[in-house]
Amino acid sequence: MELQLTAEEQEFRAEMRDFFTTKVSQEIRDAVAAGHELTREQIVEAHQTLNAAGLAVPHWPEEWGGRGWSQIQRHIWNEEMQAAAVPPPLAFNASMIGPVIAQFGSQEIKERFLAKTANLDIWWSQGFSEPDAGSDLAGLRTTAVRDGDDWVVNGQKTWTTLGQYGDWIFTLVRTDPEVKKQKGISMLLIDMTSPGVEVRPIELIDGGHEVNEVWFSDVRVPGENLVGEPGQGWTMAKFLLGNERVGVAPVGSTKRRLARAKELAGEQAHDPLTAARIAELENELLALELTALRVVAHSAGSEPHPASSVLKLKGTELQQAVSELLVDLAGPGSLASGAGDDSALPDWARHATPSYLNLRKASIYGGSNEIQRQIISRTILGL
Amino acid sequence: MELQLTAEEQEFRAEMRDFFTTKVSQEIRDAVAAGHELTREQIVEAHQTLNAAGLAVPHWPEEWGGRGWSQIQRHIWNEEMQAAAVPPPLAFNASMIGPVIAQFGSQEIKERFLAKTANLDIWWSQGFSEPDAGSDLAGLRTTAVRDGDDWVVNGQKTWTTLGQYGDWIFTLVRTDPEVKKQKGISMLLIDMTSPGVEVRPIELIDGGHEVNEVWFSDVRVPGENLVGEPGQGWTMAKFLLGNERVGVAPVGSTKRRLARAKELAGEQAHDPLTAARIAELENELLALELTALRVVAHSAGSEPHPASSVLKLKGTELQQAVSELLVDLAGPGSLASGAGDDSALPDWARHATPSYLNLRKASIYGGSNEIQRQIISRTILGL
Amino acid sequence: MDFTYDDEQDALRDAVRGLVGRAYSDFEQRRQTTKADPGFSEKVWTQMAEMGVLGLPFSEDDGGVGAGPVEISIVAQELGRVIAPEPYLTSVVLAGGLVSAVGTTEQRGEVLGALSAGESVLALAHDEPGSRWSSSATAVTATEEGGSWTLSGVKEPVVHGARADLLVVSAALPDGGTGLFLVEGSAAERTDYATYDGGRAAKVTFSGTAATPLGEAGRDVTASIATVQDIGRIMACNQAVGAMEVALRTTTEYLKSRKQFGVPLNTFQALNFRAADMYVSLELATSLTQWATMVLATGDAEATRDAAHRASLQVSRASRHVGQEAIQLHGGIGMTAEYSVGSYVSVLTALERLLGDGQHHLSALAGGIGDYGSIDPLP
Amino acid sequence: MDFTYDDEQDALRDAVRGLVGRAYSDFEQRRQTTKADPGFSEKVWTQMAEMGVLGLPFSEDDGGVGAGPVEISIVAQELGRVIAPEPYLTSVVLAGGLVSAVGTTEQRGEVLGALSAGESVLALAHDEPGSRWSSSATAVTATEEGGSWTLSGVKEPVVHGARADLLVVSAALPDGGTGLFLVEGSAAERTDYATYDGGRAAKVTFSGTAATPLGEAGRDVTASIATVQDIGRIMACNQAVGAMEVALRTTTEYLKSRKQFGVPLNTFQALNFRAADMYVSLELATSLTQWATMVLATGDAEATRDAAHRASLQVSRASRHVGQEAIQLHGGIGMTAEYSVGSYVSVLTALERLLGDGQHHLSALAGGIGDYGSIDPLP
Repeated sequence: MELQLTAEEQEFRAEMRDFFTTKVSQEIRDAVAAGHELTREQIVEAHQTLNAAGLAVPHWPEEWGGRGWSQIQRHIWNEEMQAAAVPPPLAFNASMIGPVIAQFGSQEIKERFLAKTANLDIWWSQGFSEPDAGSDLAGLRTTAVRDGDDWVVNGQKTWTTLGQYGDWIFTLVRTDPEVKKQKGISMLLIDMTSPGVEVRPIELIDGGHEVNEVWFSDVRVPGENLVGEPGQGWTMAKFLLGNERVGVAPVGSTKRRLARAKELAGEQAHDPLTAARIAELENELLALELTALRVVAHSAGSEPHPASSVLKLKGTELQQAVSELLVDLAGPGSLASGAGDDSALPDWARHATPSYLNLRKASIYGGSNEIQRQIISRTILGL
Repeated sequence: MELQLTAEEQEFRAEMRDFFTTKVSQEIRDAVAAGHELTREQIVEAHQTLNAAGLAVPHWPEEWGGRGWSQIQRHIWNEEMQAAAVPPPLAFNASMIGPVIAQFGSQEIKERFLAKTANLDIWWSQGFSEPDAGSDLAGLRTTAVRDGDDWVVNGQKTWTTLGQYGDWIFTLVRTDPEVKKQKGISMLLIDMTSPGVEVRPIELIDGGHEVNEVWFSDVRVPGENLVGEPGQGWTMAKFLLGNERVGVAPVGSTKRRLARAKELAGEQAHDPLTAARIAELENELLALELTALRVVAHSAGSEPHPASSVLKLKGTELQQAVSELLVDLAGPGSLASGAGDDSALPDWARHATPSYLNLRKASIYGGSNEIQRQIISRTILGL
Repeated sequence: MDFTYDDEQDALRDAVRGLVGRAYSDFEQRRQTTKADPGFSEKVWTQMAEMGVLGLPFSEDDGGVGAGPVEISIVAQELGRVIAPEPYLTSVVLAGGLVSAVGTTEQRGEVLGALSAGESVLALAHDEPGSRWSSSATAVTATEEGGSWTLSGVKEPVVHGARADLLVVSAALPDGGTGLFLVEGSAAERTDYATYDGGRAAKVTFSGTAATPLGEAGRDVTASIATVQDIGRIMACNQAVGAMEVALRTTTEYLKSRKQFGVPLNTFQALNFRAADMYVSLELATSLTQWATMVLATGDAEATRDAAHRASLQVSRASRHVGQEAIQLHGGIGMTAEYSVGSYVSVLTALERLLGDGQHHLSALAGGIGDYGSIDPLP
Repeated sequence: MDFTYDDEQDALRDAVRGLVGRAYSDFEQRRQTTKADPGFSEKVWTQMAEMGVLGLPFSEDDGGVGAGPVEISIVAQELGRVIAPEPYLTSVVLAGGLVSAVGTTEQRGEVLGALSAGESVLALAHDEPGSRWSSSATAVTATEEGGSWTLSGVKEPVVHGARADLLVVSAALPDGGTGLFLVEGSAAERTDYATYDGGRAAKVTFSGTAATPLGEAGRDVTASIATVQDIGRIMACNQAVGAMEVALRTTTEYLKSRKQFGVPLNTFQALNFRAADMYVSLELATSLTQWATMVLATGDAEATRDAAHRASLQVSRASRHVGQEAIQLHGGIGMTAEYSVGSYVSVLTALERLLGDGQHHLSALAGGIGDYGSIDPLP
């Protein structure tokens, strides 16, 4: 039991803090801090700034750009990045398909994709969810049928975040309808410029367009674009979703937003009920951060610690609670969500409610909080 | 839509208020207000005071002492009684077996029991729950086997509240093990002085002895003590538990306790967090009271309004929340639960925690809050 | 004490439900209406006028119908059920309510007559940047010169301020206090924009803009503003109750019909129990809202103030609970603009911010707990 | 940064778990022990002394073992797991801690040596009727005459005050501030009674009772009392974490084994999800408690104050949540004194009231939110 970081860890932290606060575009970081949507160009620029310094995919195998860091180093990297309002490396590339290819792909497919994936030269989209599958991912219906060397894909994916920017999409497809549903699923990489791929925007309740439907009509995909073996898709999906969950408690960014809320609160921070609400949120966030550190310390290998479900569950609840606090601080001015920069109301107050509404998704996507409770009660509590 | 009570209702309310605050023993009312346990004698005295004035069983059929009141009159009666810290008529008599006998019993059994039940000349105990049945009441195992004119009863009941004071016990017993479980149940009245009846106290976590186990070993019960027909027990139980739920939101007594908490809070009531907590509780209690009035207004006949589950659920939550508030107001002095009257700490502070612990039962007994949620989701929401 | 509606009230409900139901019970119609300016249907507004709904609160002498709070609450509930985008609350209840409360006989007849007839849309320009549901104005000031009044300063957000034919504007008076003024919509500088609930609001700038005092010139009407805000709060609660009722029903229907893991969602007890808790929140909020409406009908302003705080607090808690759970129990589809439930949540969120959020009302109530022992809801 | 225990610490845990497990892992033994006076087992106390556990916090010069907060926290967790009734927290951590903090060399050697050896039970007489976890004394006053000190006034509740051989008493000093005094237990008038958590407490009355100043006579030691209270808070959190862990495990085992409606209770998803939420509360509370223990180990009193508030707040929330749900998920049996889980809830309830409830700590934290931007847990 030791609170202190080692001298090396402290040095590492200082290094990260310095990089994130001085080397990443201030304009982009200001946009993140203000809660604005980033453009594709901004996301690519920030990602490539990180990758150039070896900070985009530090958790990958070292031969593909990884850094061989300890868990605590990864944690510090992540927290400092979030604290500095640096947009994290695009998750579809860095946390999802990259690690899957590195773990399950052939040497040929690794060489073809990993460097470009690390540098966001290819923008990946995720093609997992389907309209009738929701939390029951294994019930997916998009089919890939072998035709010569190719696969012919038909079906529909949905909730494809930022799919409008995607160059390629990694998909779970049903390649064998005869076997148990999990066993007939494969992981197929599809060029989104292929004929028959169509991306349709979904408008969300905050008025934004961050998610999409992706339709596949007789899309021909070369056989070499299958990752691993046919039928291995479910294993890869579990591996990938496990990765997703570990980094999913957005502690650093929520802390940053809460600290900002205190500044923005002005006089309201002296109201005892508001002050108590902030203090309680800060305390829960601290408890969450410390829990993340405990989970990090106990995580071994690539299997996610079961307690990472706690991080997802509580992390999204607190993320949502802070966004709700901001709406309340904004008061009547929060109605003016569509006002432009000539508004007499501050930017943050106008953005507060769309952000609050948008973040209702946090407890649904990436394994809903009901799924997390299920994991906790089954895996941890044995119920 | 009309807020005002009619002139008659206002007069009725004044009459009730006057009676409860002047005609019922002040000593008993003080004990109730202080949250002390009442003796058997005190409960009987208060009950008989009410019955002498026709206020113990107003909801019974008029020929057996009922008053033919409107629902709103019954509501006023109940609220004024609680507000005045008058112990309500013993529920086992007034709300449970009395109405069952009046509804289902033969003329003979009515004449034998109803007047004495109304006047608490007979103290009834309830013999429903069993150790292995819990919320699954229909799974009960106590058997009554016909032997000549008698029934011979064997088995065990539990959670028999104030069973130590009981003269008679009304029981659900299995008279036919061959049929579907609900259909083999009958309602049998048993003299607790019969050979083979044994009452064993159960100590609760607050140190009190209000509940008991009741054991039956070859207890002979005359055939005439069966209410209605064999196999009709489940119908009667549902009738009875429905009655139980209607009056089960203890709005008046919780309001009284909350008002008392404000007095006892002293300086602490000026703490903004405490004041907000009290204001929020008051508001929820008001909402609950108004909901009770709405339910009352829409209740027809003897079937409980399904929304009465809301009353039980929220009513017990608020009852518990007010008891928790009192512990918090009592602070470190609340530890002194076993101190006598020579303590330097006030009586209410010493009683706060046992009362809080005891009231954890409120959301378990009489149809747990999980059962209430089940009723709401099934019966009201159709889920 | 009676929580039931009489036959005439039931008939009113049926009529309003029929009207707005035809317009919006298909959610896509509501969505298309809010996408296009002015964010509501002029046709529905006219129909409401024809039905007499817009004139409900105003006396017959003023061109209205002279109905009571219960009738208005029925309209609010029905508008809430389909989250109708028409500015009933802001134009009729608030702006119209203030004209009714402080206008001269002549002003009342003219303005309320046109409002009741659907010929003139009113907006209340009261909120100012940084203000939090106050009853007074500070950022917009009124100046008198030779019997003529002008206004200067910015009001924002002004709900449907750009569409409004006539603005009811609060302003700080030269000798202190807050006055109300009428300004032709076109006389002010207005920047229109959409709000997240599907409505519209505007920044309204006055720069020495000519204005007509509402009622007696120079009189402080802060108390009247506060009273009308209380009425608005109670009607907002009724609207929210209608919206929550449908949000819950939509959710339970979804739970019954949507399958996951091969079974309907209502196979999962944890979800059903959460729906049950939503029902509890809704019932409690409904009770307090109906009660507050009846308190308002007694005409006691002080009791109405208290009741408005109480209903608003309970509805705030319920709106957040029911709204957040409605989306969560739907899952992803609840996040989309094409499906109804998210818009219900947006509207509930906006309704709470219009006239004071839960904490605003809780603070007011917490300050008064020492003034009484317990609350008796029946006078 | 390291959240793991080293081998020696694991060995200490095993030893303590073995000792108190033998005594109390059968809950009936705990129940019988708390029923009979003095409410704990003198035998277990002696065994704890023999194992060196009672002397853990004190320096070897003072007859102790000289271990750190982490070791003491391990003991507290293990006592919490079986809700051992021995007065470790009040006698060793609090009363002993104050002797260690302010006593003279001679007093430390004498008092702490006997305490460590299990020969003398200490009690801290600090709470006064009406006080709320203050660090100072007002109701009991100290008077000096010719170099001799006497105390007057009432302390209540004094945990295990009647059994204590020696009382550490706080008192208002003649020249202001609060001093500490040693008083032979038998020299005070003591009324013993049971407390709802199975323990004992006393009203202790001083009537010109002779007392020995602890440390320098007449010195204000309010700050030392506050510091030792913070240490006590962190150890109370550790004890609560141990108790919650077992309360949760007892609950999940019950859900797995108990049948209703013909199936085990863990067939019901709503119950399982609530157990999952209990786990979340427990994990968060555990994290903050372990962190606070490490902050304490750094020796920074100001940081420890803050950490004690934070851990106490989180543990308060968790204790109520886990405790209340543990009974509810059990149903009726959870209400009975014969079954363990209710006693766990009683102990959790008492632990929170010993040194400050959640709101007490929240208020302290809320007052300081303006002093920093965000919290960095790693120095």
